[in-house]
Amino acid sequence: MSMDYREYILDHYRDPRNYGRLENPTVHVEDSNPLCGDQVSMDLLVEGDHVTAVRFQGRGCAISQAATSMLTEMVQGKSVEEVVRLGKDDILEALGIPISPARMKCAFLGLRVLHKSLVLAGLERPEHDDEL
Amino acid sequence: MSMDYREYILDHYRDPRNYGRLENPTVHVEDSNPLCGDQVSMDLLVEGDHVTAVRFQGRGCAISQAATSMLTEMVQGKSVEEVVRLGKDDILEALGIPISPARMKCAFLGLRVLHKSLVLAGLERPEHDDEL
Amino acid sequence: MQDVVEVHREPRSVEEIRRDFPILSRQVHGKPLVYLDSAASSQKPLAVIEAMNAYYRSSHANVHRGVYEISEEATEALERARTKVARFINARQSKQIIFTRNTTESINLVAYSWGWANIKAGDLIVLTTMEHHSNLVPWQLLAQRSGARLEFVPLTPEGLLQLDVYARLLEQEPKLVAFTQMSNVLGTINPVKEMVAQAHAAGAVVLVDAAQSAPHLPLDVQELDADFVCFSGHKMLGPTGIGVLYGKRELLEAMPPFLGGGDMIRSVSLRSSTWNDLPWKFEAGTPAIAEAVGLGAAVDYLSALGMDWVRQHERSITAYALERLQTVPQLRIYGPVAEEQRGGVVSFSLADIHPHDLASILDQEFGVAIRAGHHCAQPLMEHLGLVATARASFYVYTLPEEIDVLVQGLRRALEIFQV
Amino acid sequence: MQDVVEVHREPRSVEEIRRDFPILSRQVHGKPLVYLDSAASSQKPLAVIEAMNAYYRSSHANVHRGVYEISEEATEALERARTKVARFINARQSKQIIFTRNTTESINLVAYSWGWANIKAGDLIVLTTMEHHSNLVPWQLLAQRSGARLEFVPLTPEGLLQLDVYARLLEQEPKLVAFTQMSNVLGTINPVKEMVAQAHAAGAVVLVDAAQSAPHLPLDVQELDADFVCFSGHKMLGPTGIGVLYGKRELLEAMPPFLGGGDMIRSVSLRSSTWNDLPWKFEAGTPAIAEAVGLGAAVDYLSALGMDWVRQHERSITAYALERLQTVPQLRIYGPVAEEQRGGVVSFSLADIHPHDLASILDQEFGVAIRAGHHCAQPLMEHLGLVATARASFYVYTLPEEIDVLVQGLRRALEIFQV
Ligand SMILES: Cc1ncc(COP(=O)(O)O)c(C=O)c1O
Ligand SMILES: Cc1ncc(COP(=O)(O)O)c(C=O)c1O
Repeated sequence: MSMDYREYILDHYRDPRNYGRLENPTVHVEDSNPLCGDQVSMDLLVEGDHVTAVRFQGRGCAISQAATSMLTEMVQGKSVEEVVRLGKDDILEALGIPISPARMKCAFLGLRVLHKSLVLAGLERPEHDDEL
Repeated sequence: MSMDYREYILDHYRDPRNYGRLENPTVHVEDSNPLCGDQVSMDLLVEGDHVTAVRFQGRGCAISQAATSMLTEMVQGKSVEEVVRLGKDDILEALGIPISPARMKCAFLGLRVLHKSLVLAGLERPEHDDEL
Repeated sequence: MQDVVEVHREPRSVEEIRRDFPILSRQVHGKPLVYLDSAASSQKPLAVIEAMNAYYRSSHANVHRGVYEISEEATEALERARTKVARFINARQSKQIIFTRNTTESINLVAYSWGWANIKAGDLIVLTTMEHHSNLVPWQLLAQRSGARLEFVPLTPEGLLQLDVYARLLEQEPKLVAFTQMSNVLGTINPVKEMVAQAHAAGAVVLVDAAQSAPHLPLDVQELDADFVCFSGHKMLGPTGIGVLYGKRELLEAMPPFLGGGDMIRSVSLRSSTWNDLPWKFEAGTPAIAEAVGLGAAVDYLSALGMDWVRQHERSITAYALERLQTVPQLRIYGPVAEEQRGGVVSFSLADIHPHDLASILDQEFGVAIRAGHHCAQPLMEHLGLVATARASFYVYTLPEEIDVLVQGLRRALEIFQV
Repeated sequence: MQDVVEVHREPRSVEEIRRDFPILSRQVHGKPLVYLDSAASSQKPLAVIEAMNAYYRSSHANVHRGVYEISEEATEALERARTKVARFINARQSKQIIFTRNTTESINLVAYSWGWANIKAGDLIVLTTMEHHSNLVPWQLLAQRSGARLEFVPLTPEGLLQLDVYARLLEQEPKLVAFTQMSNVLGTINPVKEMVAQAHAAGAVVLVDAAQSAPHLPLDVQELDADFVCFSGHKMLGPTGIGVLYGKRELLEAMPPFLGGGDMIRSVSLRSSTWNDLPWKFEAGTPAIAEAVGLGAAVDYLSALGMDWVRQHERSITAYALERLQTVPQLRIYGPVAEEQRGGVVSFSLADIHPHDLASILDQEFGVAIRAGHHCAQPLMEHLGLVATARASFYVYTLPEEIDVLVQGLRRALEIFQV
């Protein structure tokens, strides 16, 4: 298995979508991967039952930053119901390349931050046992 | 190598010499073997430059108790100079049977107490590095 | 509790099992080794030795932070071992399994981390007089530093806990109750499940020392409902250098870290840090990776035998030993008479022969390895009015013929000591 | 320092040495493994693997308290390993060698035992900004609990300690100074001997983190005169699960125990206990016996090579690596330029490629194992203005050809990232 860094991944890495902060986010969450130090923070604006705006900032590898950038595209403008359902498979599908076990934590860092945000906003139950 | 329990060892074990306490000892020291719990306490009476009386009490195996009993016979009435020089070889010679490595600590328990006593009585320098 | 597939296997004969243990074919003093000291440390089957061997030969690297193949393999191996141990004791989640060096460190971890955060001056800690030093000294140190009180459940003459006194001590609402599931001296198996329930009703947190039980009895931590359970790899066919602390999730989450350093942090700045998730919060520095792999192989081996079989085998060996030992004149056995109340451990004394002398004779003339001494349980020895006992203990590889050699040796010792 | 007999042996070729390490002949992703992560954990020679193997197959038993043959053999093996380690670092006595799990536990032992007894509110502890988390977090925990202050010796742009600041901090009369002998990120070798002397003149106790130096440099604790020296077996050809704390005798004697339990006591009653002699006072519970045997074999192996040879070999490999890496465009190397100021560790970054991505590419396309990340030194990363670096590190088995493969891989990464 070889992780090949496709052009679109490098593109998201070098030119991340929805990068930055929101003025009045519903929720702001930061997290890091304790094993490598990669960081992601995310702002969500929830209006009614939709996520109307999302921004992220981060430092880290191409995988973690591109995956988060892609994730924000999936979140933007979607219903809370849809966003809550976003999971690992969606990330892996978006990345579209094989991810080695050690890099899974990178791929899912943004997702972890997203779900922490949803929990904090009271839109999702904390799922203690889910290892993101 | 087999440690054979000769008759004289059993004799010292069952009928220890110089057993008991002194009324006014110059020094009283107790010690135990942390690894097996064997105990020996010793009273010495030093008059002038001679050890004029010695008594011991103890609980433990035939080797530790017989060796201590034999040791008190070597001490009794000897000059301090002679007593200070008593060492491991004297014990092993007195026991007269091969002692396995694990039992060395048993054989030398009484000797350890003797030298602690001499140090306490100011008759000997503490020899930190000697492992009795 | 074990894999269903494994439990239903054809039971193997003890002779066959013995072939898995290379050391059992060695000689000492010209006689075949008769190893009757498994309660101190068990021997290791080839499967355990080879698992570690293979790990070092093909997959060793530091874990968790490596992005390359062999580091991923090593991490996988470590975490798979954790999952195996979790399943072996039926823990809900593998993150409840913290790897330590041994039972002793597991207990100290709780005493330092949970203890410092929760035990205050005047608080009561309840122990028993049959505890191993490892489940006693850590609480003494904590009591001395915090000003907490220690009280002890005493024993009946037979060596059972006085459960009425236990109930009365619980009325004083202790913060912590800590006791062993099986005595390493008397063999007594304590009624842990009932004792835990009573302690919980009284509001106490419960730590169970499973050093002697995890290797020998089916162990289901959810059924026992204990808050902390501690045991050692080396007593259950596994390697030295690894032990286990199982804890309830909420307690472990709430506890401050014990050792600080690499791997247990989330982020570090010069003056403060935040902590990693369970179980790594409690595993500072490079873990005992190969040892975890070995322990994983050991629980696989035990699961394949089936812990019910293990218990059954030891019951019958113990029954045989009790019967045969009673034929030796002037031999006194300590501990419960009822077989179902004791594990595969028999302590005894013989005439006025000191246990050390007995052990030397058995070793040198018969190749028999027994333990002699206070067995790290001096307060229990005090209770028995002894300085030391002789102790024979059994495991999956013990044969009735080995008991016969022991008995022969004891008779010879009587001769030598002219009793 | 080493056995005279061994040092004068004919030096062996690196190719020959490599044959002693089974893992070095394995493939990853279809390519020969190029292992450049020895600073995280070294590989193990057959001599070490086989020593543990043989121990389990023929001499395993619990130590210290056994009166029978195999327990005597096991005790002997453990204590002989202690003597070997003592000789390896030129400790005056083997009782100054305390076996722990790893460097991290060694440092925590000092922080808990010596620290709790000696550090009071307002006391100053001096560290450096290049410390590994394991030599930082234990002191943060101690400072938080005791109210002590932490101050840090900063680095020059090149990655050397600012020794003028160190001297000024010493004027504040710290109680403790703790620093690494070699940075695991920058490779910087600190002038330990001078720093210890200055700290002693200021009345401080000194702990040296030798996790990176003990495996790679001739180490003479009497010459350095440090009060405590800590290192890990797994980084110096030895097994996981064992580390060392060396301490000066008077300090160790005066320190209260750390972990309580079996083996570390002299006598125990229900409410109080007295402690065993050194080193056992600090070794509670069943020790990592097989691991000590393995570590003994590891120091034998290193002594046979000669630590001067080891240092020399790594110097030349490092010089070669620095030279070759400089040919890669957009590659930036961190740490001292002068070769004699650095060990066999090179941290670098390449263009805007994150070290994790670099490590993945090197692993998957070239079989090269390097480390990527913060290397458990986040404050140092902060100082460098980075989240992570890539790091290649070398040992006795590293060949120049392996550096060539690394460089080839780095060029390929530039292509993939279209830099
Ligand atoms: C300088 C330094 N100190 C301490 C440590 C911690 O070593 P261990 O994980 O073996 O406890 C390391 C190893 O990563 C190190 O490089
Ligand atoms: C009941 C009991 N608790 C604790 C221990 C300590 O185990 P370890 O020495 O592996 O820490 C033992 C083993 O001797 C034991 O039998």
